[in-house]
Amino acid sequence: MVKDEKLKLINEEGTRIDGRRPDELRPLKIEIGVLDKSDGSAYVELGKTKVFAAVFGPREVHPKHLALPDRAILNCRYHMASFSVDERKPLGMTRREIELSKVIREALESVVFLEEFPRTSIDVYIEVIQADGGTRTAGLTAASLALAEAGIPMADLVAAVAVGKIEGHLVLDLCDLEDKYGEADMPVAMAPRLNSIVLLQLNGRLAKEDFRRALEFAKKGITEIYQKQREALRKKYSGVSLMEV
Amino acid sequence: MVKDEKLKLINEEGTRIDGRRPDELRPLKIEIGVLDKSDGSAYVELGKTKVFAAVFGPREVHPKHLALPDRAILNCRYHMASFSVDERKPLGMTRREIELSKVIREALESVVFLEEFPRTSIDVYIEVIQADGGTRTAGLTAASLALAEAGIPMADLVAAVAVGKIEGHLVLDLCDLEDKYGEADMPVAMAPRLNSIVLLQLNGRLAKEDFRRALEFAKKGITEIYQKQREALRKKYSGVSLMEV
Amino acid sequence: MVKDEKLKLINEEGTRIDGRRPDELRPLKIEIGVLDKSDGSAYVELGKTKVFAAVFGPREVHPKHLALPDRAILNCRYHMASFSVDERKPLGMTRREIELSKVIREALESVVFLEEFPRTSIDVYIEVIQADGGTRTAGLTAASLALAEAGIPMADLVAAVAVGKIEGHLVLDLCDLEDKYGEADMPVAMAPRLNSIVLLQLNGRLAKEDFRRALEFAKKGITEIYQKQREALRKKYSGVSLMEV
Amino acid sequence: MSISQMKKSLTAKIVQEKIYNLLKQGKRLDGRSPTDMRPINIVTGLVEKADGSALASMGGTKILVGIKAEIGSPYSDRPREGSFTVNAELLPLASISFEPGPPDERGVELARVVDRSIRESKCIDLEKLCLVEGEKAYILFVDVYVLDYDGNYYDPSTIAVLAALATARIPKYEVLDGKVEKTGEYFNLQLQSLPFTTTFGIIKEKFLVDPQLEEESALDVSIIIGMDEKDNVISIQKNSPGLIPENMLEQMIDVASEKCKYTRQKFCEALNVKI
Amino acid sequence: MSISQMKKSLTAKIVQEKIYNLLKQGKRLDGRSPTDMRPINIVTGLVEKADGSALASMGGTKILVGIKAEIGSPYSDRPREGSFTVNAELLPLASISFEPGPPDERGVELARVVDRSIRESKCIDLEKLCLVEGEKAYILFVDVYVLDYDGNYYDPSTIAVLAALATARIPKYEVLDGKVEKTGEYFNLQLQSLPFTTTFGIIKEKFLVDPQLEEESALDVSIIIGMDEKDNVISIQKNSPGLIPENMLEQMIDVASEKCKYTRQKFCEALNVKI
Amino acid sequence: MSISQMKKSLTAKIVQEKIYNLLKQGKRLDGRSPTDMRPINIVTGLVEKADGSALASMGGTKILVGIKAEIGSPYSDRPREGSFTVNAELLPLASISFEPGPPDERGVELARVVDRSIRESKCIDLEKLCLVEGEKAYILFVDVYVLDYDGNYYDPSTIAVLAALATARIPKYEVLDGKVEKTGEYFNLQLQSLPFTTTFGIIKEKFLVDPQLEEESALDVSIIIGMDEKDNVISIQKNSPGLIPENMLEQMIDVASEKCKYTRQKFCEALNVKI
Repeated sequence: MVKDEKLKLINEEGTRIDGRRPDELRPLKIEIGVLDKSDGSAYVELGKTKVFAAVFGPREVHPKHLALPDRAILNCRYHMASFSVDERKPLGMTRREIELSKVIREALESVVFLEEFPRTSIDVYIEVIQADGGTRTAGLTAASLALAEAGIPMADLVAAVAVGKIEGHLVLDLCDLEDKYGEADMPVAMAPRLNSIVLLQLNGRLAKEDFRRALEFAKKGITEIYQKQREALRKKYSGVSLMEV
Repeated sequence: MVKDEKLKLINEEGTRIDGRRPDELRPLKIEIGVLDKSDGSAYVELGKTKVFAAVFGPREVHPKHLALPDRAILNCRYHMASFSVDERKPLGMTRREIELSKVIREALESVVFLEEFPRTSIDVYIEVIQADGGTRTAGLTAASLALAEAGIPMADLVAAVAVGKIEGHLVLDLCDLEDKYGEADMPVAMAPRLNSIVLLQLNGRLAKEDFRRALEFAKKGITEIYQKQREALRKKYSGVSLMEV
Repeated sequence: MVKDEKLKLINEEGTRIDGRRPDELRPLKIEIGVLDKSDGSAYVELGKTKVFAAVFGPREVHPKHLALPDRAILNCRYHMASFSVDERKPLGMTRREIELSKVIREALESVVFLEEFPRTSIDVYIEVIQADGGTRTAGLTAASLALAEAGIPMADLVAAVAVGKIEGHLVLDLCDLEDKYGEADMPVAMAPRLNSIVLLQLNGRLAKEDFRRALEFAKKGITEIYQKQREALRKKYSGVSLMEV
Repeated sequence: MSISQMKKSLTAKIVQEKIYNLLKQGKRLDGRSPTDMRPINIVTGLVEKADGSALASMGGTKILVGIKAEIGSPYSDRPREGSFTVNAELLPLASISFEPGPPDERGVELARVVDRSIRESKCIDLEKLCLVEGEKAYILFVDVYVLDYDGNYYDPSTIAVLAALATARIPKYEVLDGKVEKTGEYFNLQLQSLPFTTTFGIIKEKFLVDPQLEEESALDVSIIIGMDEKDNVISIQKNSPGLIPENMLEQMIDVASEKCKYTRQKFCEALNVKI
Repeated sequence: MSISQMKKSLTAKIVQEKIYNLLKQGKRLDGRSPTDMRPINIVTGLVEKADGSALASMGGTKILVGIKAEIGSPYSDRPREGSFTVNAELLPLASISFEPGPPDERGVELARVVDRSIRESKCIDLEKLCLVEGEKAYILFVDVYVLDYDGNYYDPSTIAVLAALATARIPKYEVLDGKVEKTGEYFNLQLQSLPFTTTFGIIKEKFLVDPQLEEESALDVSIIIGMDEKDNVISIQKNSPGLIPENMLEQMIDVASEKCKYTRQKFCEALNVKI
Repeated sequence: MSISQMKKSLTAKIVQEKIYNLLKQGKRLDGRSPTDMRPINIVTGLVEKADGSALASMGGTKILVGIKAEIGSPYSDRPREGSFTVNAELLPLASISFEPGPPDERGVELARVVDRSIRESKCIDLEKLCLVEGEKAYILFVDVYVLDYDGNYYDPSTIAVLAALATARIPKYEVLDGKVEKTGEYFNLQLQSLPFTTTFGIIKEKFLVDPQLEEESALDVSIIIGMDEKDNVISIQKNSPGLIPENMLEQMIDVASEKCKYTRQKFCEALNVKI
């Protein structure tokens, strides 16, 4: 995308187009148990990025010969609604969706105790209904909560956010415009309690020296999100739900 | 389709473009046992609408895990030859063909004693070689005869026809032009001996008051078709065949 | 393709565009065991036509219900790299590739002792990396060597070449230009020791009287290729390899 | 190839017996009367990137619809009209019985039944969607996603589609020197009709409307009837195997007329529209 | 990926022995001599919506072919020619061994072998199918459906295609002010050649032509040979696994020449055409 | 739908233990040190029909890349630029674990990771690939085939792509009277950057680079880091399940910087290019 020359993503005081500071998350809304027919589900809104996740399982594998004798299979589909993006996405899975389904699945496999459910499958579905940057990380944040609600044992929750660079400044939680016209976009997912990375990708140019600081930004965001995840779980289990359709 | 303003589908005396009265069927030709390699087959011509149907089964299900322990599976494919329509139909199944395969299958499931053949499948194939309106109903009429020839027990034969509205008049057995430029098209299939509807769809606008009369029209057509089906079966089993290719 | 009028494929002395005589093969290069991870592999270069073949098996069939109780299944995929032809070939199998996979497989099935490996599959993969005429025959020549290297017992090696007619002259081993602008192209594969044809196709017009002579030409080429195949196998098993990547 | 999926197990038969006994007393599992619908909820505009969007629920069944307008060519036999396309996906997160992958026959049927109601009622004025006769016109992509499936996705899908259409703000385009460009303004679709559907389930000689999931699996047969505000029947779809006694139809048409009116009223209240 | 389907069972071996013993006496299961073909029947014009159509049978094998002409662009390397495309489907109603779905390798092979005969014999004058050089030309879609399969679908497919082509009435188009429109007139294709094929089956050192289904499953190997009216070989396809002794080929070419002449004669009689 | 394939068997655990014990002594199965790469070999130009081609190997892993240029339309939001597309296929002849058919998630991931390095490093000057602003531009099709797979296809794929790009001779086109035609001349792409990747494998608290196949199956987790000649990180992809201790990352970035430099040097030597 050719950036309009007048477009300033961040001003001299470090204020971003939507008024945020460089290390500030967009407003985050988390709901658990929003879809009745799945075993666990969650809805995450991060600014205008809106994502549902639902989990089925552990359940029998069909056909049976695909089952693994010593552990569960984890399946994952990350999918975007056709109208979630500026230009209508055609039906069917794009190559991007196929790749993201893989890295998200691998992030979840890093924390789920799969060996507790041999010969079964655990199916994770992520539906992006609006994409304004950070959909894979919001999807992962939601999926991890859906797994928790489904009672699937995990070593830790996964919390995720993107960090990036725009006009020379490191920033946390890029929106779509910042992603498109910025210099770098680095989605990070962690199992915070384990101090471990479960998803890491980078798109763009980041000077070697910036890498450490970018990771610090990400950790700050992840800590906040993790906090809110735990709060939402607590609230859920104390019986209060917010979402009304 | 924008109708040419001069096109009159029906005149003041109630005569239609092909000279029929409102409640008159097109010439109907029925042949049973036209395809040797299937277990049962039939050919139906209704005006220029020309349809083959063939049945295989009951036979073993492959792969086996798809079989049902207490009944047969009924499969159905309604398919149009690429040259059967005005504009060449591309290869592969259209969404229309997928939908019609479903409603035709469900109509047949309504009368076939599936529970008599557990763990097997009965496969019904309908090939439309020329489409001039009423292909799903002609296909169903043919499929029901093919099932009969294959010796599959049924509660009744299925006889089917479309009824509709053109320029304010209810008419029986719409041809393609009447379907395209008319106000409503309602395909109806019945198990006449059971006084029951097995397929019913409607496309178009039909005043609530017209519905009963439309159904009466359909029943009249269905009774005639049912008669001819039984005649054809009788003729078949008295050893006379008409079709020569 | 409309042939440029000035293009002469063969001159009065019987010399072809690349300087060959009518019954002369292009330079042939054969390497065995070029791909480490398969059970057998070969690389064949015939002029600018360059082909890899690799074999896996005999191995277990998945899913198991596809296995045959009395013999091995032979699978074959003939595939061209997108950049192997003048106009980039789109991804996915073309109808031509599907047909050639079938006739190549059938040629190999004619000589492999499949009944020695019941309930297994033998998988043959041919990758054309550059196509300058005669890719199916070069592929077959390579596949037969890959099978030999994999230790699959065969009644004979298969050697193959195309013969054709250009500007009224019979010629051996057509290059792409000769194939495109010539009158006939006849790929032939033989099990030479058995004096038998295992693949035969014809595209073009060949007067009935020419057929015998065309077959003689093919046999001459096949004899040469068969010789080189055996040499390559001997060299392979005496431990000398030429290819260096 | 369409494959039969009817598998009425013993459990289903017991459930059916139970529901039938309730029906004979005019009752249902969840306390509704046979012709009561579940509560309808509609939220519009939650997908700002869509040109129109709505999330509609009928009881526990939730449907998300989004609309995107694009500029394309009119059909050659309708040079003065724009067009629309309905797609439907039964998302795997909505039900254990939905699989990921391209729409199966149920998804195709849903899309085509919804399409039929919209098309035959002429609720969208397609002539207003033409930009340059025979050359440029708006194409509306109406995408329906079943998000949570507790029976009967037909009726709420039509509601969600109409809500998204009714509240859509379509970007205006103009043609300047042969180039199509956005003007920065928007227009509303101004629907010309509000066609709703009513889904019926039949058990023996009794019927009910808007079956929830448990009821759905116990039905002998089901049928969807769509009607517009002038009491025209504008779509019918028998969507399951089974026999419908011919003499039940007229009565169901009468109930459909009443239920579609009810739905229309709820719809107009929710969207604050006059009929 | 092409997957081997050869499964010669014990039963097949017994049938083979029986057929072989008959062949040695110059006989066959259905009373034919080894080089007799089954009766050929041709009906044309039964699909009025097609621009050409034919139903041809050879014994119990029935093939339906339809032709549709459309206007498109010529290939850039053949600006002065129209084009044609052959597709073939082995319909599942024709045989227990055909599956619904996109053409498998057998359907693809059938289409390509038929295409090859038509193309290499130059029976269609492609230059007559050009409307505006480099811009507009007729494209003929030739669709072949196997309706009933009792062995050897190759030879009757070519017959049906030629019958549909020979009797086709193609709508004439003209270009007026850059727009392509039908004139209301029609033209015939005036075939320039009549190429037919003969299918051979080999058992041990014997061969037969036009195998019916029971014979087909008992063959060691089979091959199709196409020839035009000038005794040119215009297509060959060995279409099964197995060894063909090299010294049998020439004799088969001679028989093919004779059989294709016979087929051509039957064809011309049926269509009332002079050769 | 992406399906988990991680199946660490008992054997794998024994191999892991063995590799881990070696790593603790700074050793590996094939004698390399943990940060040694396998030998790199590059052959260019072996596919003369491609506009650029290269066969690169890293130890036993062999990658074939070909480039074809076509003329198409620029993207509407980048009217002054040409474009490129990377596809990758894990050919079934390369490994018993690759299946024929359209690219699975591994093939898609490989293509996208290679694409990312090329795109983000801006090594191709896309503005030079524009012919007529907003109308005609070169499109480069970069097709990657894994021919022989002995672990780590990422690093040699990037090498092969850069070698094919660096040695490509693209046919020049010109626009004459609205028609696009070849001039008969050629031009080079003149790469603006040489971004390479380094693949890391982690076992417990140890890591190694460029895992071969046996190592690969024993890793806890792996990650690919791409860097350009200015020490910018230009792509990262964690491409397997597993935990990466956050404090290992910085060290890996340092090693990646060094290894990418090493690869760049080998590349320039092989192609006789100055950095």
